[in-house]
Amino acid sequence: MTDPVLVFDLLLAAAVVALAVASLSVRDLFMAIVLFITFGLLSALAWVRLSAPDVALAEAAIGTGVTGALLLKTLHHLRYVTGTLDRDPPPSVTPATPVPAPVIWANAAFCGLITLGLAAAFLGAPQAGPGFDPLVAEALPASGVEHPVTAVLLNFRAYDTLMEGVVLLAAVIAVWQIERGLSDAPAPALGEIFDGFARLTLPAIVVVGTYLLWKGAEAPGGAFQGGAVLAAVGLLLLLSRLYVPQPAHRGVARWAFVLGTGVFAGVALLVAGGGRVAFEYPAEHAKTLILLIEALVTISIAVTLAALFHGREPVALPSSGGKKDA
Amino acid sequence: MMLDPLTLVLFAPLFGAVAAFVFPRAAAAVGLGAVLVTCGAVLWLAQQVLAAGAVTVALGGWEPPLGIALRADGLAVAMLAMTAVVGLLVSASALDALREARQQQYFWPLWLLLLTGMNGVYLGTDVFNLYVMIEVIALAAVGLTVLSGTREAVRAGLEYMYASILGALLFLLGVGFVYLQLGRLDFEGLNSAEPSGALSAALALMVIGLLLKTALFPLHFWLPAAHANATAPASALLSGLVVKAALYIFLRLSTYMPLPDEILITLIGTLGAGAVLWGGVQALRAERLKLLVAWSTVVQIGLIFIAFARAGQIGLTESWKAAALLILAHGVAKAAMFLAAGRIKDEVGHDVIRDLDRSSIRPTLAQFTFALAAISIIGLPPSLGFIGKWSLMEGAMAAGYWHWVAVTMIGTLLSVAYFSRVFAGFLRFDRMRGELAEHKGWAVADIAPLTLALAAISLGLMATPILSFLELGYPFGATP
Amino acid sequence: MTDTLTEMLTTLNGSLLSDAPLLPLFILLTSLLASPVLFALPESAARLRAGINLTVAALKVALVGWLGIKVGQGVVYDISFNMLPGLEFKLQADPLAILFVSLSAILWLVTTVYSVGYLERGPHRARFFGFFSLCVAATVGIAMAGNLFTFLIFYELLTLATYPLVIHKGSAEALRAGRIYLIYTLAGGLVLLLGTLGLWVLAGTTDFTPGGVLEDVVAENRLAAQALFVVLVGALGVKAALVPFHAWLPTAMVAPAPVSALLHAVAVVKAGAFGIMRVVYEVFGIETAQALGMTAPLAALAGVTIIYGSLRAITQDDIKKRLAYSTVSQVSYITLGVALASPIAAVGALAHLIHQGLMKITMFMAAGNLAEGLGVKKVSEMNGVGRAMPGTMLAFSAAALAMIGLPPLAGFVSKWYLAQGGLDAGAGWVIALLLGSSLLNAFYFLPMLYRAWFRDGTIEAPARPRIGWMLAAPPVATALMVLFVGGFANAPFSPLEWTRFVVAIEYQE
Amino acid sequence: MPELTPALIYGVTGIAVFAIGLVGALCAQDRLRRVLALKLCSVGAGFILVVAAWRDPPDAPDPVPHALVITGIVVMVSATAVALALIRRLQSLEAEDDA
Repeated sequence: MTDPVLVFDLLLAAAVVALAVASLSVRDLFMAIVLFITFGLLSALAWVRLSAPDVALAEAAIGTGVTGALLLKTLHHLRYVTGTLDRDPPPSVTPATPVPAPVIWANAAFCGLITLGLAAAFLGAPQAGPGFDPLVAEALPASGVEHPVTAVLLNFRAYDTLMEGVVLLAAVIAVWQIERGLSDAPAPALGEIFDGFARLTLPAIVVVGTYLLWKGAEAPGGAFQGGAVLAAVGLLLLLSRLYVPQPAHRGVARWAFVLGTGVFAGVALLVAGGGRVAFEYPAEHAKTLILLIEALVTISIAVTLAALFHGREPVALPSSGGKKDA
Repeated sequence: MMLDPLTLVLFAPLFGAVAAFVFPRAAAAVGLGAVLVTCGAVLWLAQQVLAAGAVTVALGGWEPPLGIALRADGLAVAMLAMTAVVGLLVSASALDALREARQQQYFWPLWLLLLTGMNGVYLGTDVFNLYVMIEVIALAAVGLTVLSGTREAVRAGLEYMYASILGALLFLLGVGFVYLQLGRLDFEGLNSAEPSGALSAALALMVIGLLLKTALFPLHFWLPAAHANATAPASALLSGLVVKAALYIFLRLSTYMPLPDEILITLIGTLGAGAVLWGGVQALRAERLKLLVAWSTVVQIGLIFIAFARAGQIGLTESWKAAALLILAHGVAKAAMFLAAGRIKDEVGHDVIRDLDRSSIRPTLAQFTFALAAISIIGLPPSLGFIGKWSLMEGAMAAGYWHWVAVTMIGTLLSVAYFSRVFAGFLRFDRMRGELAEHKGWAVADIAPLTLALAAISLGLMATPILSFLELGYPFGATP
Repeated sequence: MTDTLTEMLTTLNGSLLSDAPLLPLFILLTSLLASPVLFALPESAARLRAGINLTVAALKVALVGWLGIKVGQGVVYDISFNMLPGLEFKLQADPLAILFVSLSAILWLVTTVYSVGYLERGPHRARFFGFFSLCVAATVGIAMAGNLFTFLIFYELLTLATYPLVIHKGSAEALRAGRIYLIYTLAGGLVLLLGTLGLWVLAGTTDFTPGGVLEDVVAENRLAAQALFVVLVGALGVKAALVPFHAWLPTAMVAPAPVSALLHAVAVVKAGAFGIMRVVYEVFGIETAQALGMTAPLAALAGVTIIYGSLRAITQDDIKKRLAYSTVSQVSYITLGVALASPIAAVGALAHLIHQGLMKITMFMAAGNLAEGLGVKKVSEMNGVGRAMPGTMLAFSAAALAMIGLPPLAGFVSKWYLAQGGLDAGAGWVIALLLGSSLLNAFYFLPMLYRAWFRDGTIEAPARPRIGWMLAAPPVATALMVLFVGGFANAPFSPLEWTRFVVAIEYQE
Repeated sequence: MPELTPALIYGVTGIAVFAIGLVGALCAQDRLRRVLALKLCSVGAGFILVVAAWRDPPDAPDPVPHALVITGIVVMVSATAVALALIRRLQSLEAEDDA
């Protein structure tokens, strides 16, 4: 117990749990989201502590950053639609329907059961059990990249990563499909000062994102983190109204969404042959191919995340917004 | 480039989805083409499995546990085939059923992504990969649920989304525990693992997640509204195919990680019985046709779990066959039934059961299709549903589990009762407003559901070859 | 080379034509394949529909005749394939099957003619004839089922095919009757499924074999065998309208006349009675059943049903309802004959399977004619109808007298053998029962005849009844058959002769 | 009492966070808050996987779980985006109906 790092661990853990509880119990939704973002950043910190910088980066950028932005945007939209945007303190936005007591009890029992199972499973599991590390270390030289996480993501388990791209694609298609003909709530806009700030920071962020992507081959960083950072560019562009999606841009946007997945899948298929199976990159081209895929996937992720933030498909709305669509 | 059918089964719908999304105007043509190619690939794969038993491909040339392998055995190919054929016919009917260009434009990419996800599940041998696949399925399925855009559909879609995310997260946590315990994620590793309490807990987590996704009572709460409010082709896909993916993972997992004891099996069977009874009562009370059909899905899921739990004396090595037969039967028949219900709703203009007999328009062929599908779902001979039910009851009876036989029989009677409510609406003529419109059969849109319904019935005659096909590659045998 | 080819062709020719091993399947397929065609025909194609119906029905009679001759010569037909491992779908044409299949083929032809006339301008004719055809296919399947599993398949098909016929009118009353019908018969079907499963699990086979398949099981587990008997006979008793499972039959009277005729004479109740026969003779074996102590209670139940049905018939004013209760009573004669466990009674039972069909179909068609031609639906309205529709009423009278058991008509023959069998089995009470029943039969049929012939009409009889030959001829034809099978009972190929042939097999003499 | 290690501390943290999220997901009435709760669950699951990769001494952690968590994060943001889109759409539809 004297180890100062352990004390830090305990404090961090306590803070994470406390923030989790707080973000669910605080009345004001805006506060809840802010608390959640703090929670996410502290979790990322904990993961850095557990020597998982890639994961921490992804959680901070995507799990917390993009998710937080999405939540805030949605909250803004809800307040706009219900006409409670300017009220202070803001009332709860969804009508609370009372839940019958038996259901609550059943839910509580369900939660208890699962938590018990969790605790039992965790305490029963070996600490630092067996793992892939020796296998990965052995196969790493043949993977074409030096950083093990990137090797796992884009070579050993490239199939998973491809499907992850498919999930993103499914999400953006679903979102476009869901939010049609919405009454056009104005996107939350930034002030003028922030506008200028955005202009200044954008190029810097682009550079950082590209760097992360490049570094992904040998050090923490990679397509997802890079994509997330580039997506931040998109978010800023949208928020500052420097870019307003137009119906005419839809075609390009579609291509951008599918670019990463399409090329990834195409390469996976094309390399097959001559005794090789799908995803089996020829050793001499492995690095090139992986970098190519990573770059395109990064672009797709960035555009997709930005589109997910923007929400509805940019269609020409009837001039009197809020009309019921047929 | 050298193709193998395993990869093609996965990539054909994926490329189809990409193309259908990028070229929205050609979405229907692209989509139908992709589904056709998938059918061909499944056929090719079936041929290989018939010739050589299970087929395996280690993707990227990395053998598990480091890499991910795809594996096709009899059971997997049977599921793929069911999905492809049902999918093809539902696709055909979607050409007519979805009239808005916008619906067409989004239906195809979403449905093809769904198909990618399902094919991935049937071929998958890695639990984390299965997690990603069920998420692909979940997002595409939610998109399809809300395709109609009505308030009820969106509300149901949201509930579905919550349940889906939660189920997937429980599954993911279970995967985490498996990794913590074993340090690997492939089926092979699970199979060779020493049974332990922690592993059982991990399995339990995954199973709960899957039960939530497949809507076993009492985790079925999200299903009826979601399936009842979607457009007809979407309902057919959701009810006929989507719930089967989680069921299939459950079947697979329980082989590789045998359920720890008899009590758990009994519990699952009891939940199945609960589904059969509760779902049956709710179906009796349902006011709308599609809602009734959706509740009947809850009942059928329960029945499949009873089939699974009844175990017989030889345990899972025997009982999975009855479960698999019921899964296939339900997939085909329920798709037919939802499509037919959609056609009836289209023609009559509503689907309120008690007012069906007031309509002077009687879509005869759709009604006939509905009745044929009901024959398989009730489990009357010679349908595949009957064969499945027979296998279930035979096993239960041989093992002396009379209570499971009794539950099955009660469930069957309930299903007769709730379906006969619908038939009365079809066949009563003295409450009609106005003259009976002349026989309006033979609409082209009726052909797809009719084909499915006839298949559900006639497949019962082919049960023996189906069973021997299912056993190819020893999916659940002594040498997995 | 040419020789081999010729030889092959000869063999093929021989197997296809002279032996035609698939003949039972063809007979089944005639009506099974006609059904979708009939469904698909547009409502207006009445002539084409009638043509197809009659052609197929006539073809079936011819095929059945051929089959009968072949079986009489000792040819064995057996078609089977595996539905589940070890569990076969099996068609066979044993003499018992021939008996039932001939009845259904001939009466289908007659009823088809009648239905075409009856439904001339009615609604939903495509649907009607489609299901009608399916219903006959099911009956043929029941007749030729080679094991209980196959029997079950067709038994359920019969339920499904008759339901739309019962509710054909689409009125609230028809639907209520249909619901009762469906609940009774599907529940019965479910219990039969249970019994079939039980048989499969206990005996490892569901084959119909003269002498039964359960000897070993009885030795091992008597109680299970007894339970199985109760389950199977109870399930079949629903369709056979044994008390207390008979309630659906009188309500099902709302069906159109040809449907009622078919239901009572060939299809549903007969399927139940025929099933009881198969189960007692060929699943248990008559000796095993007797040894289990199950035949006596069954005979008693049949006796109760006979008396109960007759008593209820007396109080009915609705003609069809009275006929329906009469069916409840008459069909149990068959069960009685089976349960008496005497070869002579068995002859009576089998003969009655045919005779009752001929008599009852005549009466239902005649009743339909009365309703169609004169609007007479009640016994109390029957005054003087004999003069208005003499042909129909002559047929009706012949059938009624035969039912009562007037020698030498059909009913007399079966009752005679039943009584003889009762004596043979040492059950003297059967004589009393038969006498009592005949008396009751007279009690409810004679007043109808009296009113028809000897009372003056209260209704103004139209100059010419509004029925065509397609309605008038069929009851007359079946009435003639009633006369024939009674009068020439001992002629070769008469039902009675064939019955003796069957009984010799079942009793393994 | 097991030895207090970072793995234990953060493992228990992960379970606690998951449990809190679970309660929220099942019992919260506000739609947005339920999404938040589900996101907490996902972070909890992430903790377990990261802990599974943790090695002592911490120089060479297992990269596979890290890759899995990254995949999980991306999957979760997709699901969240869809859920939020549904919430926005539903709110608009309800507002239209009320109007």
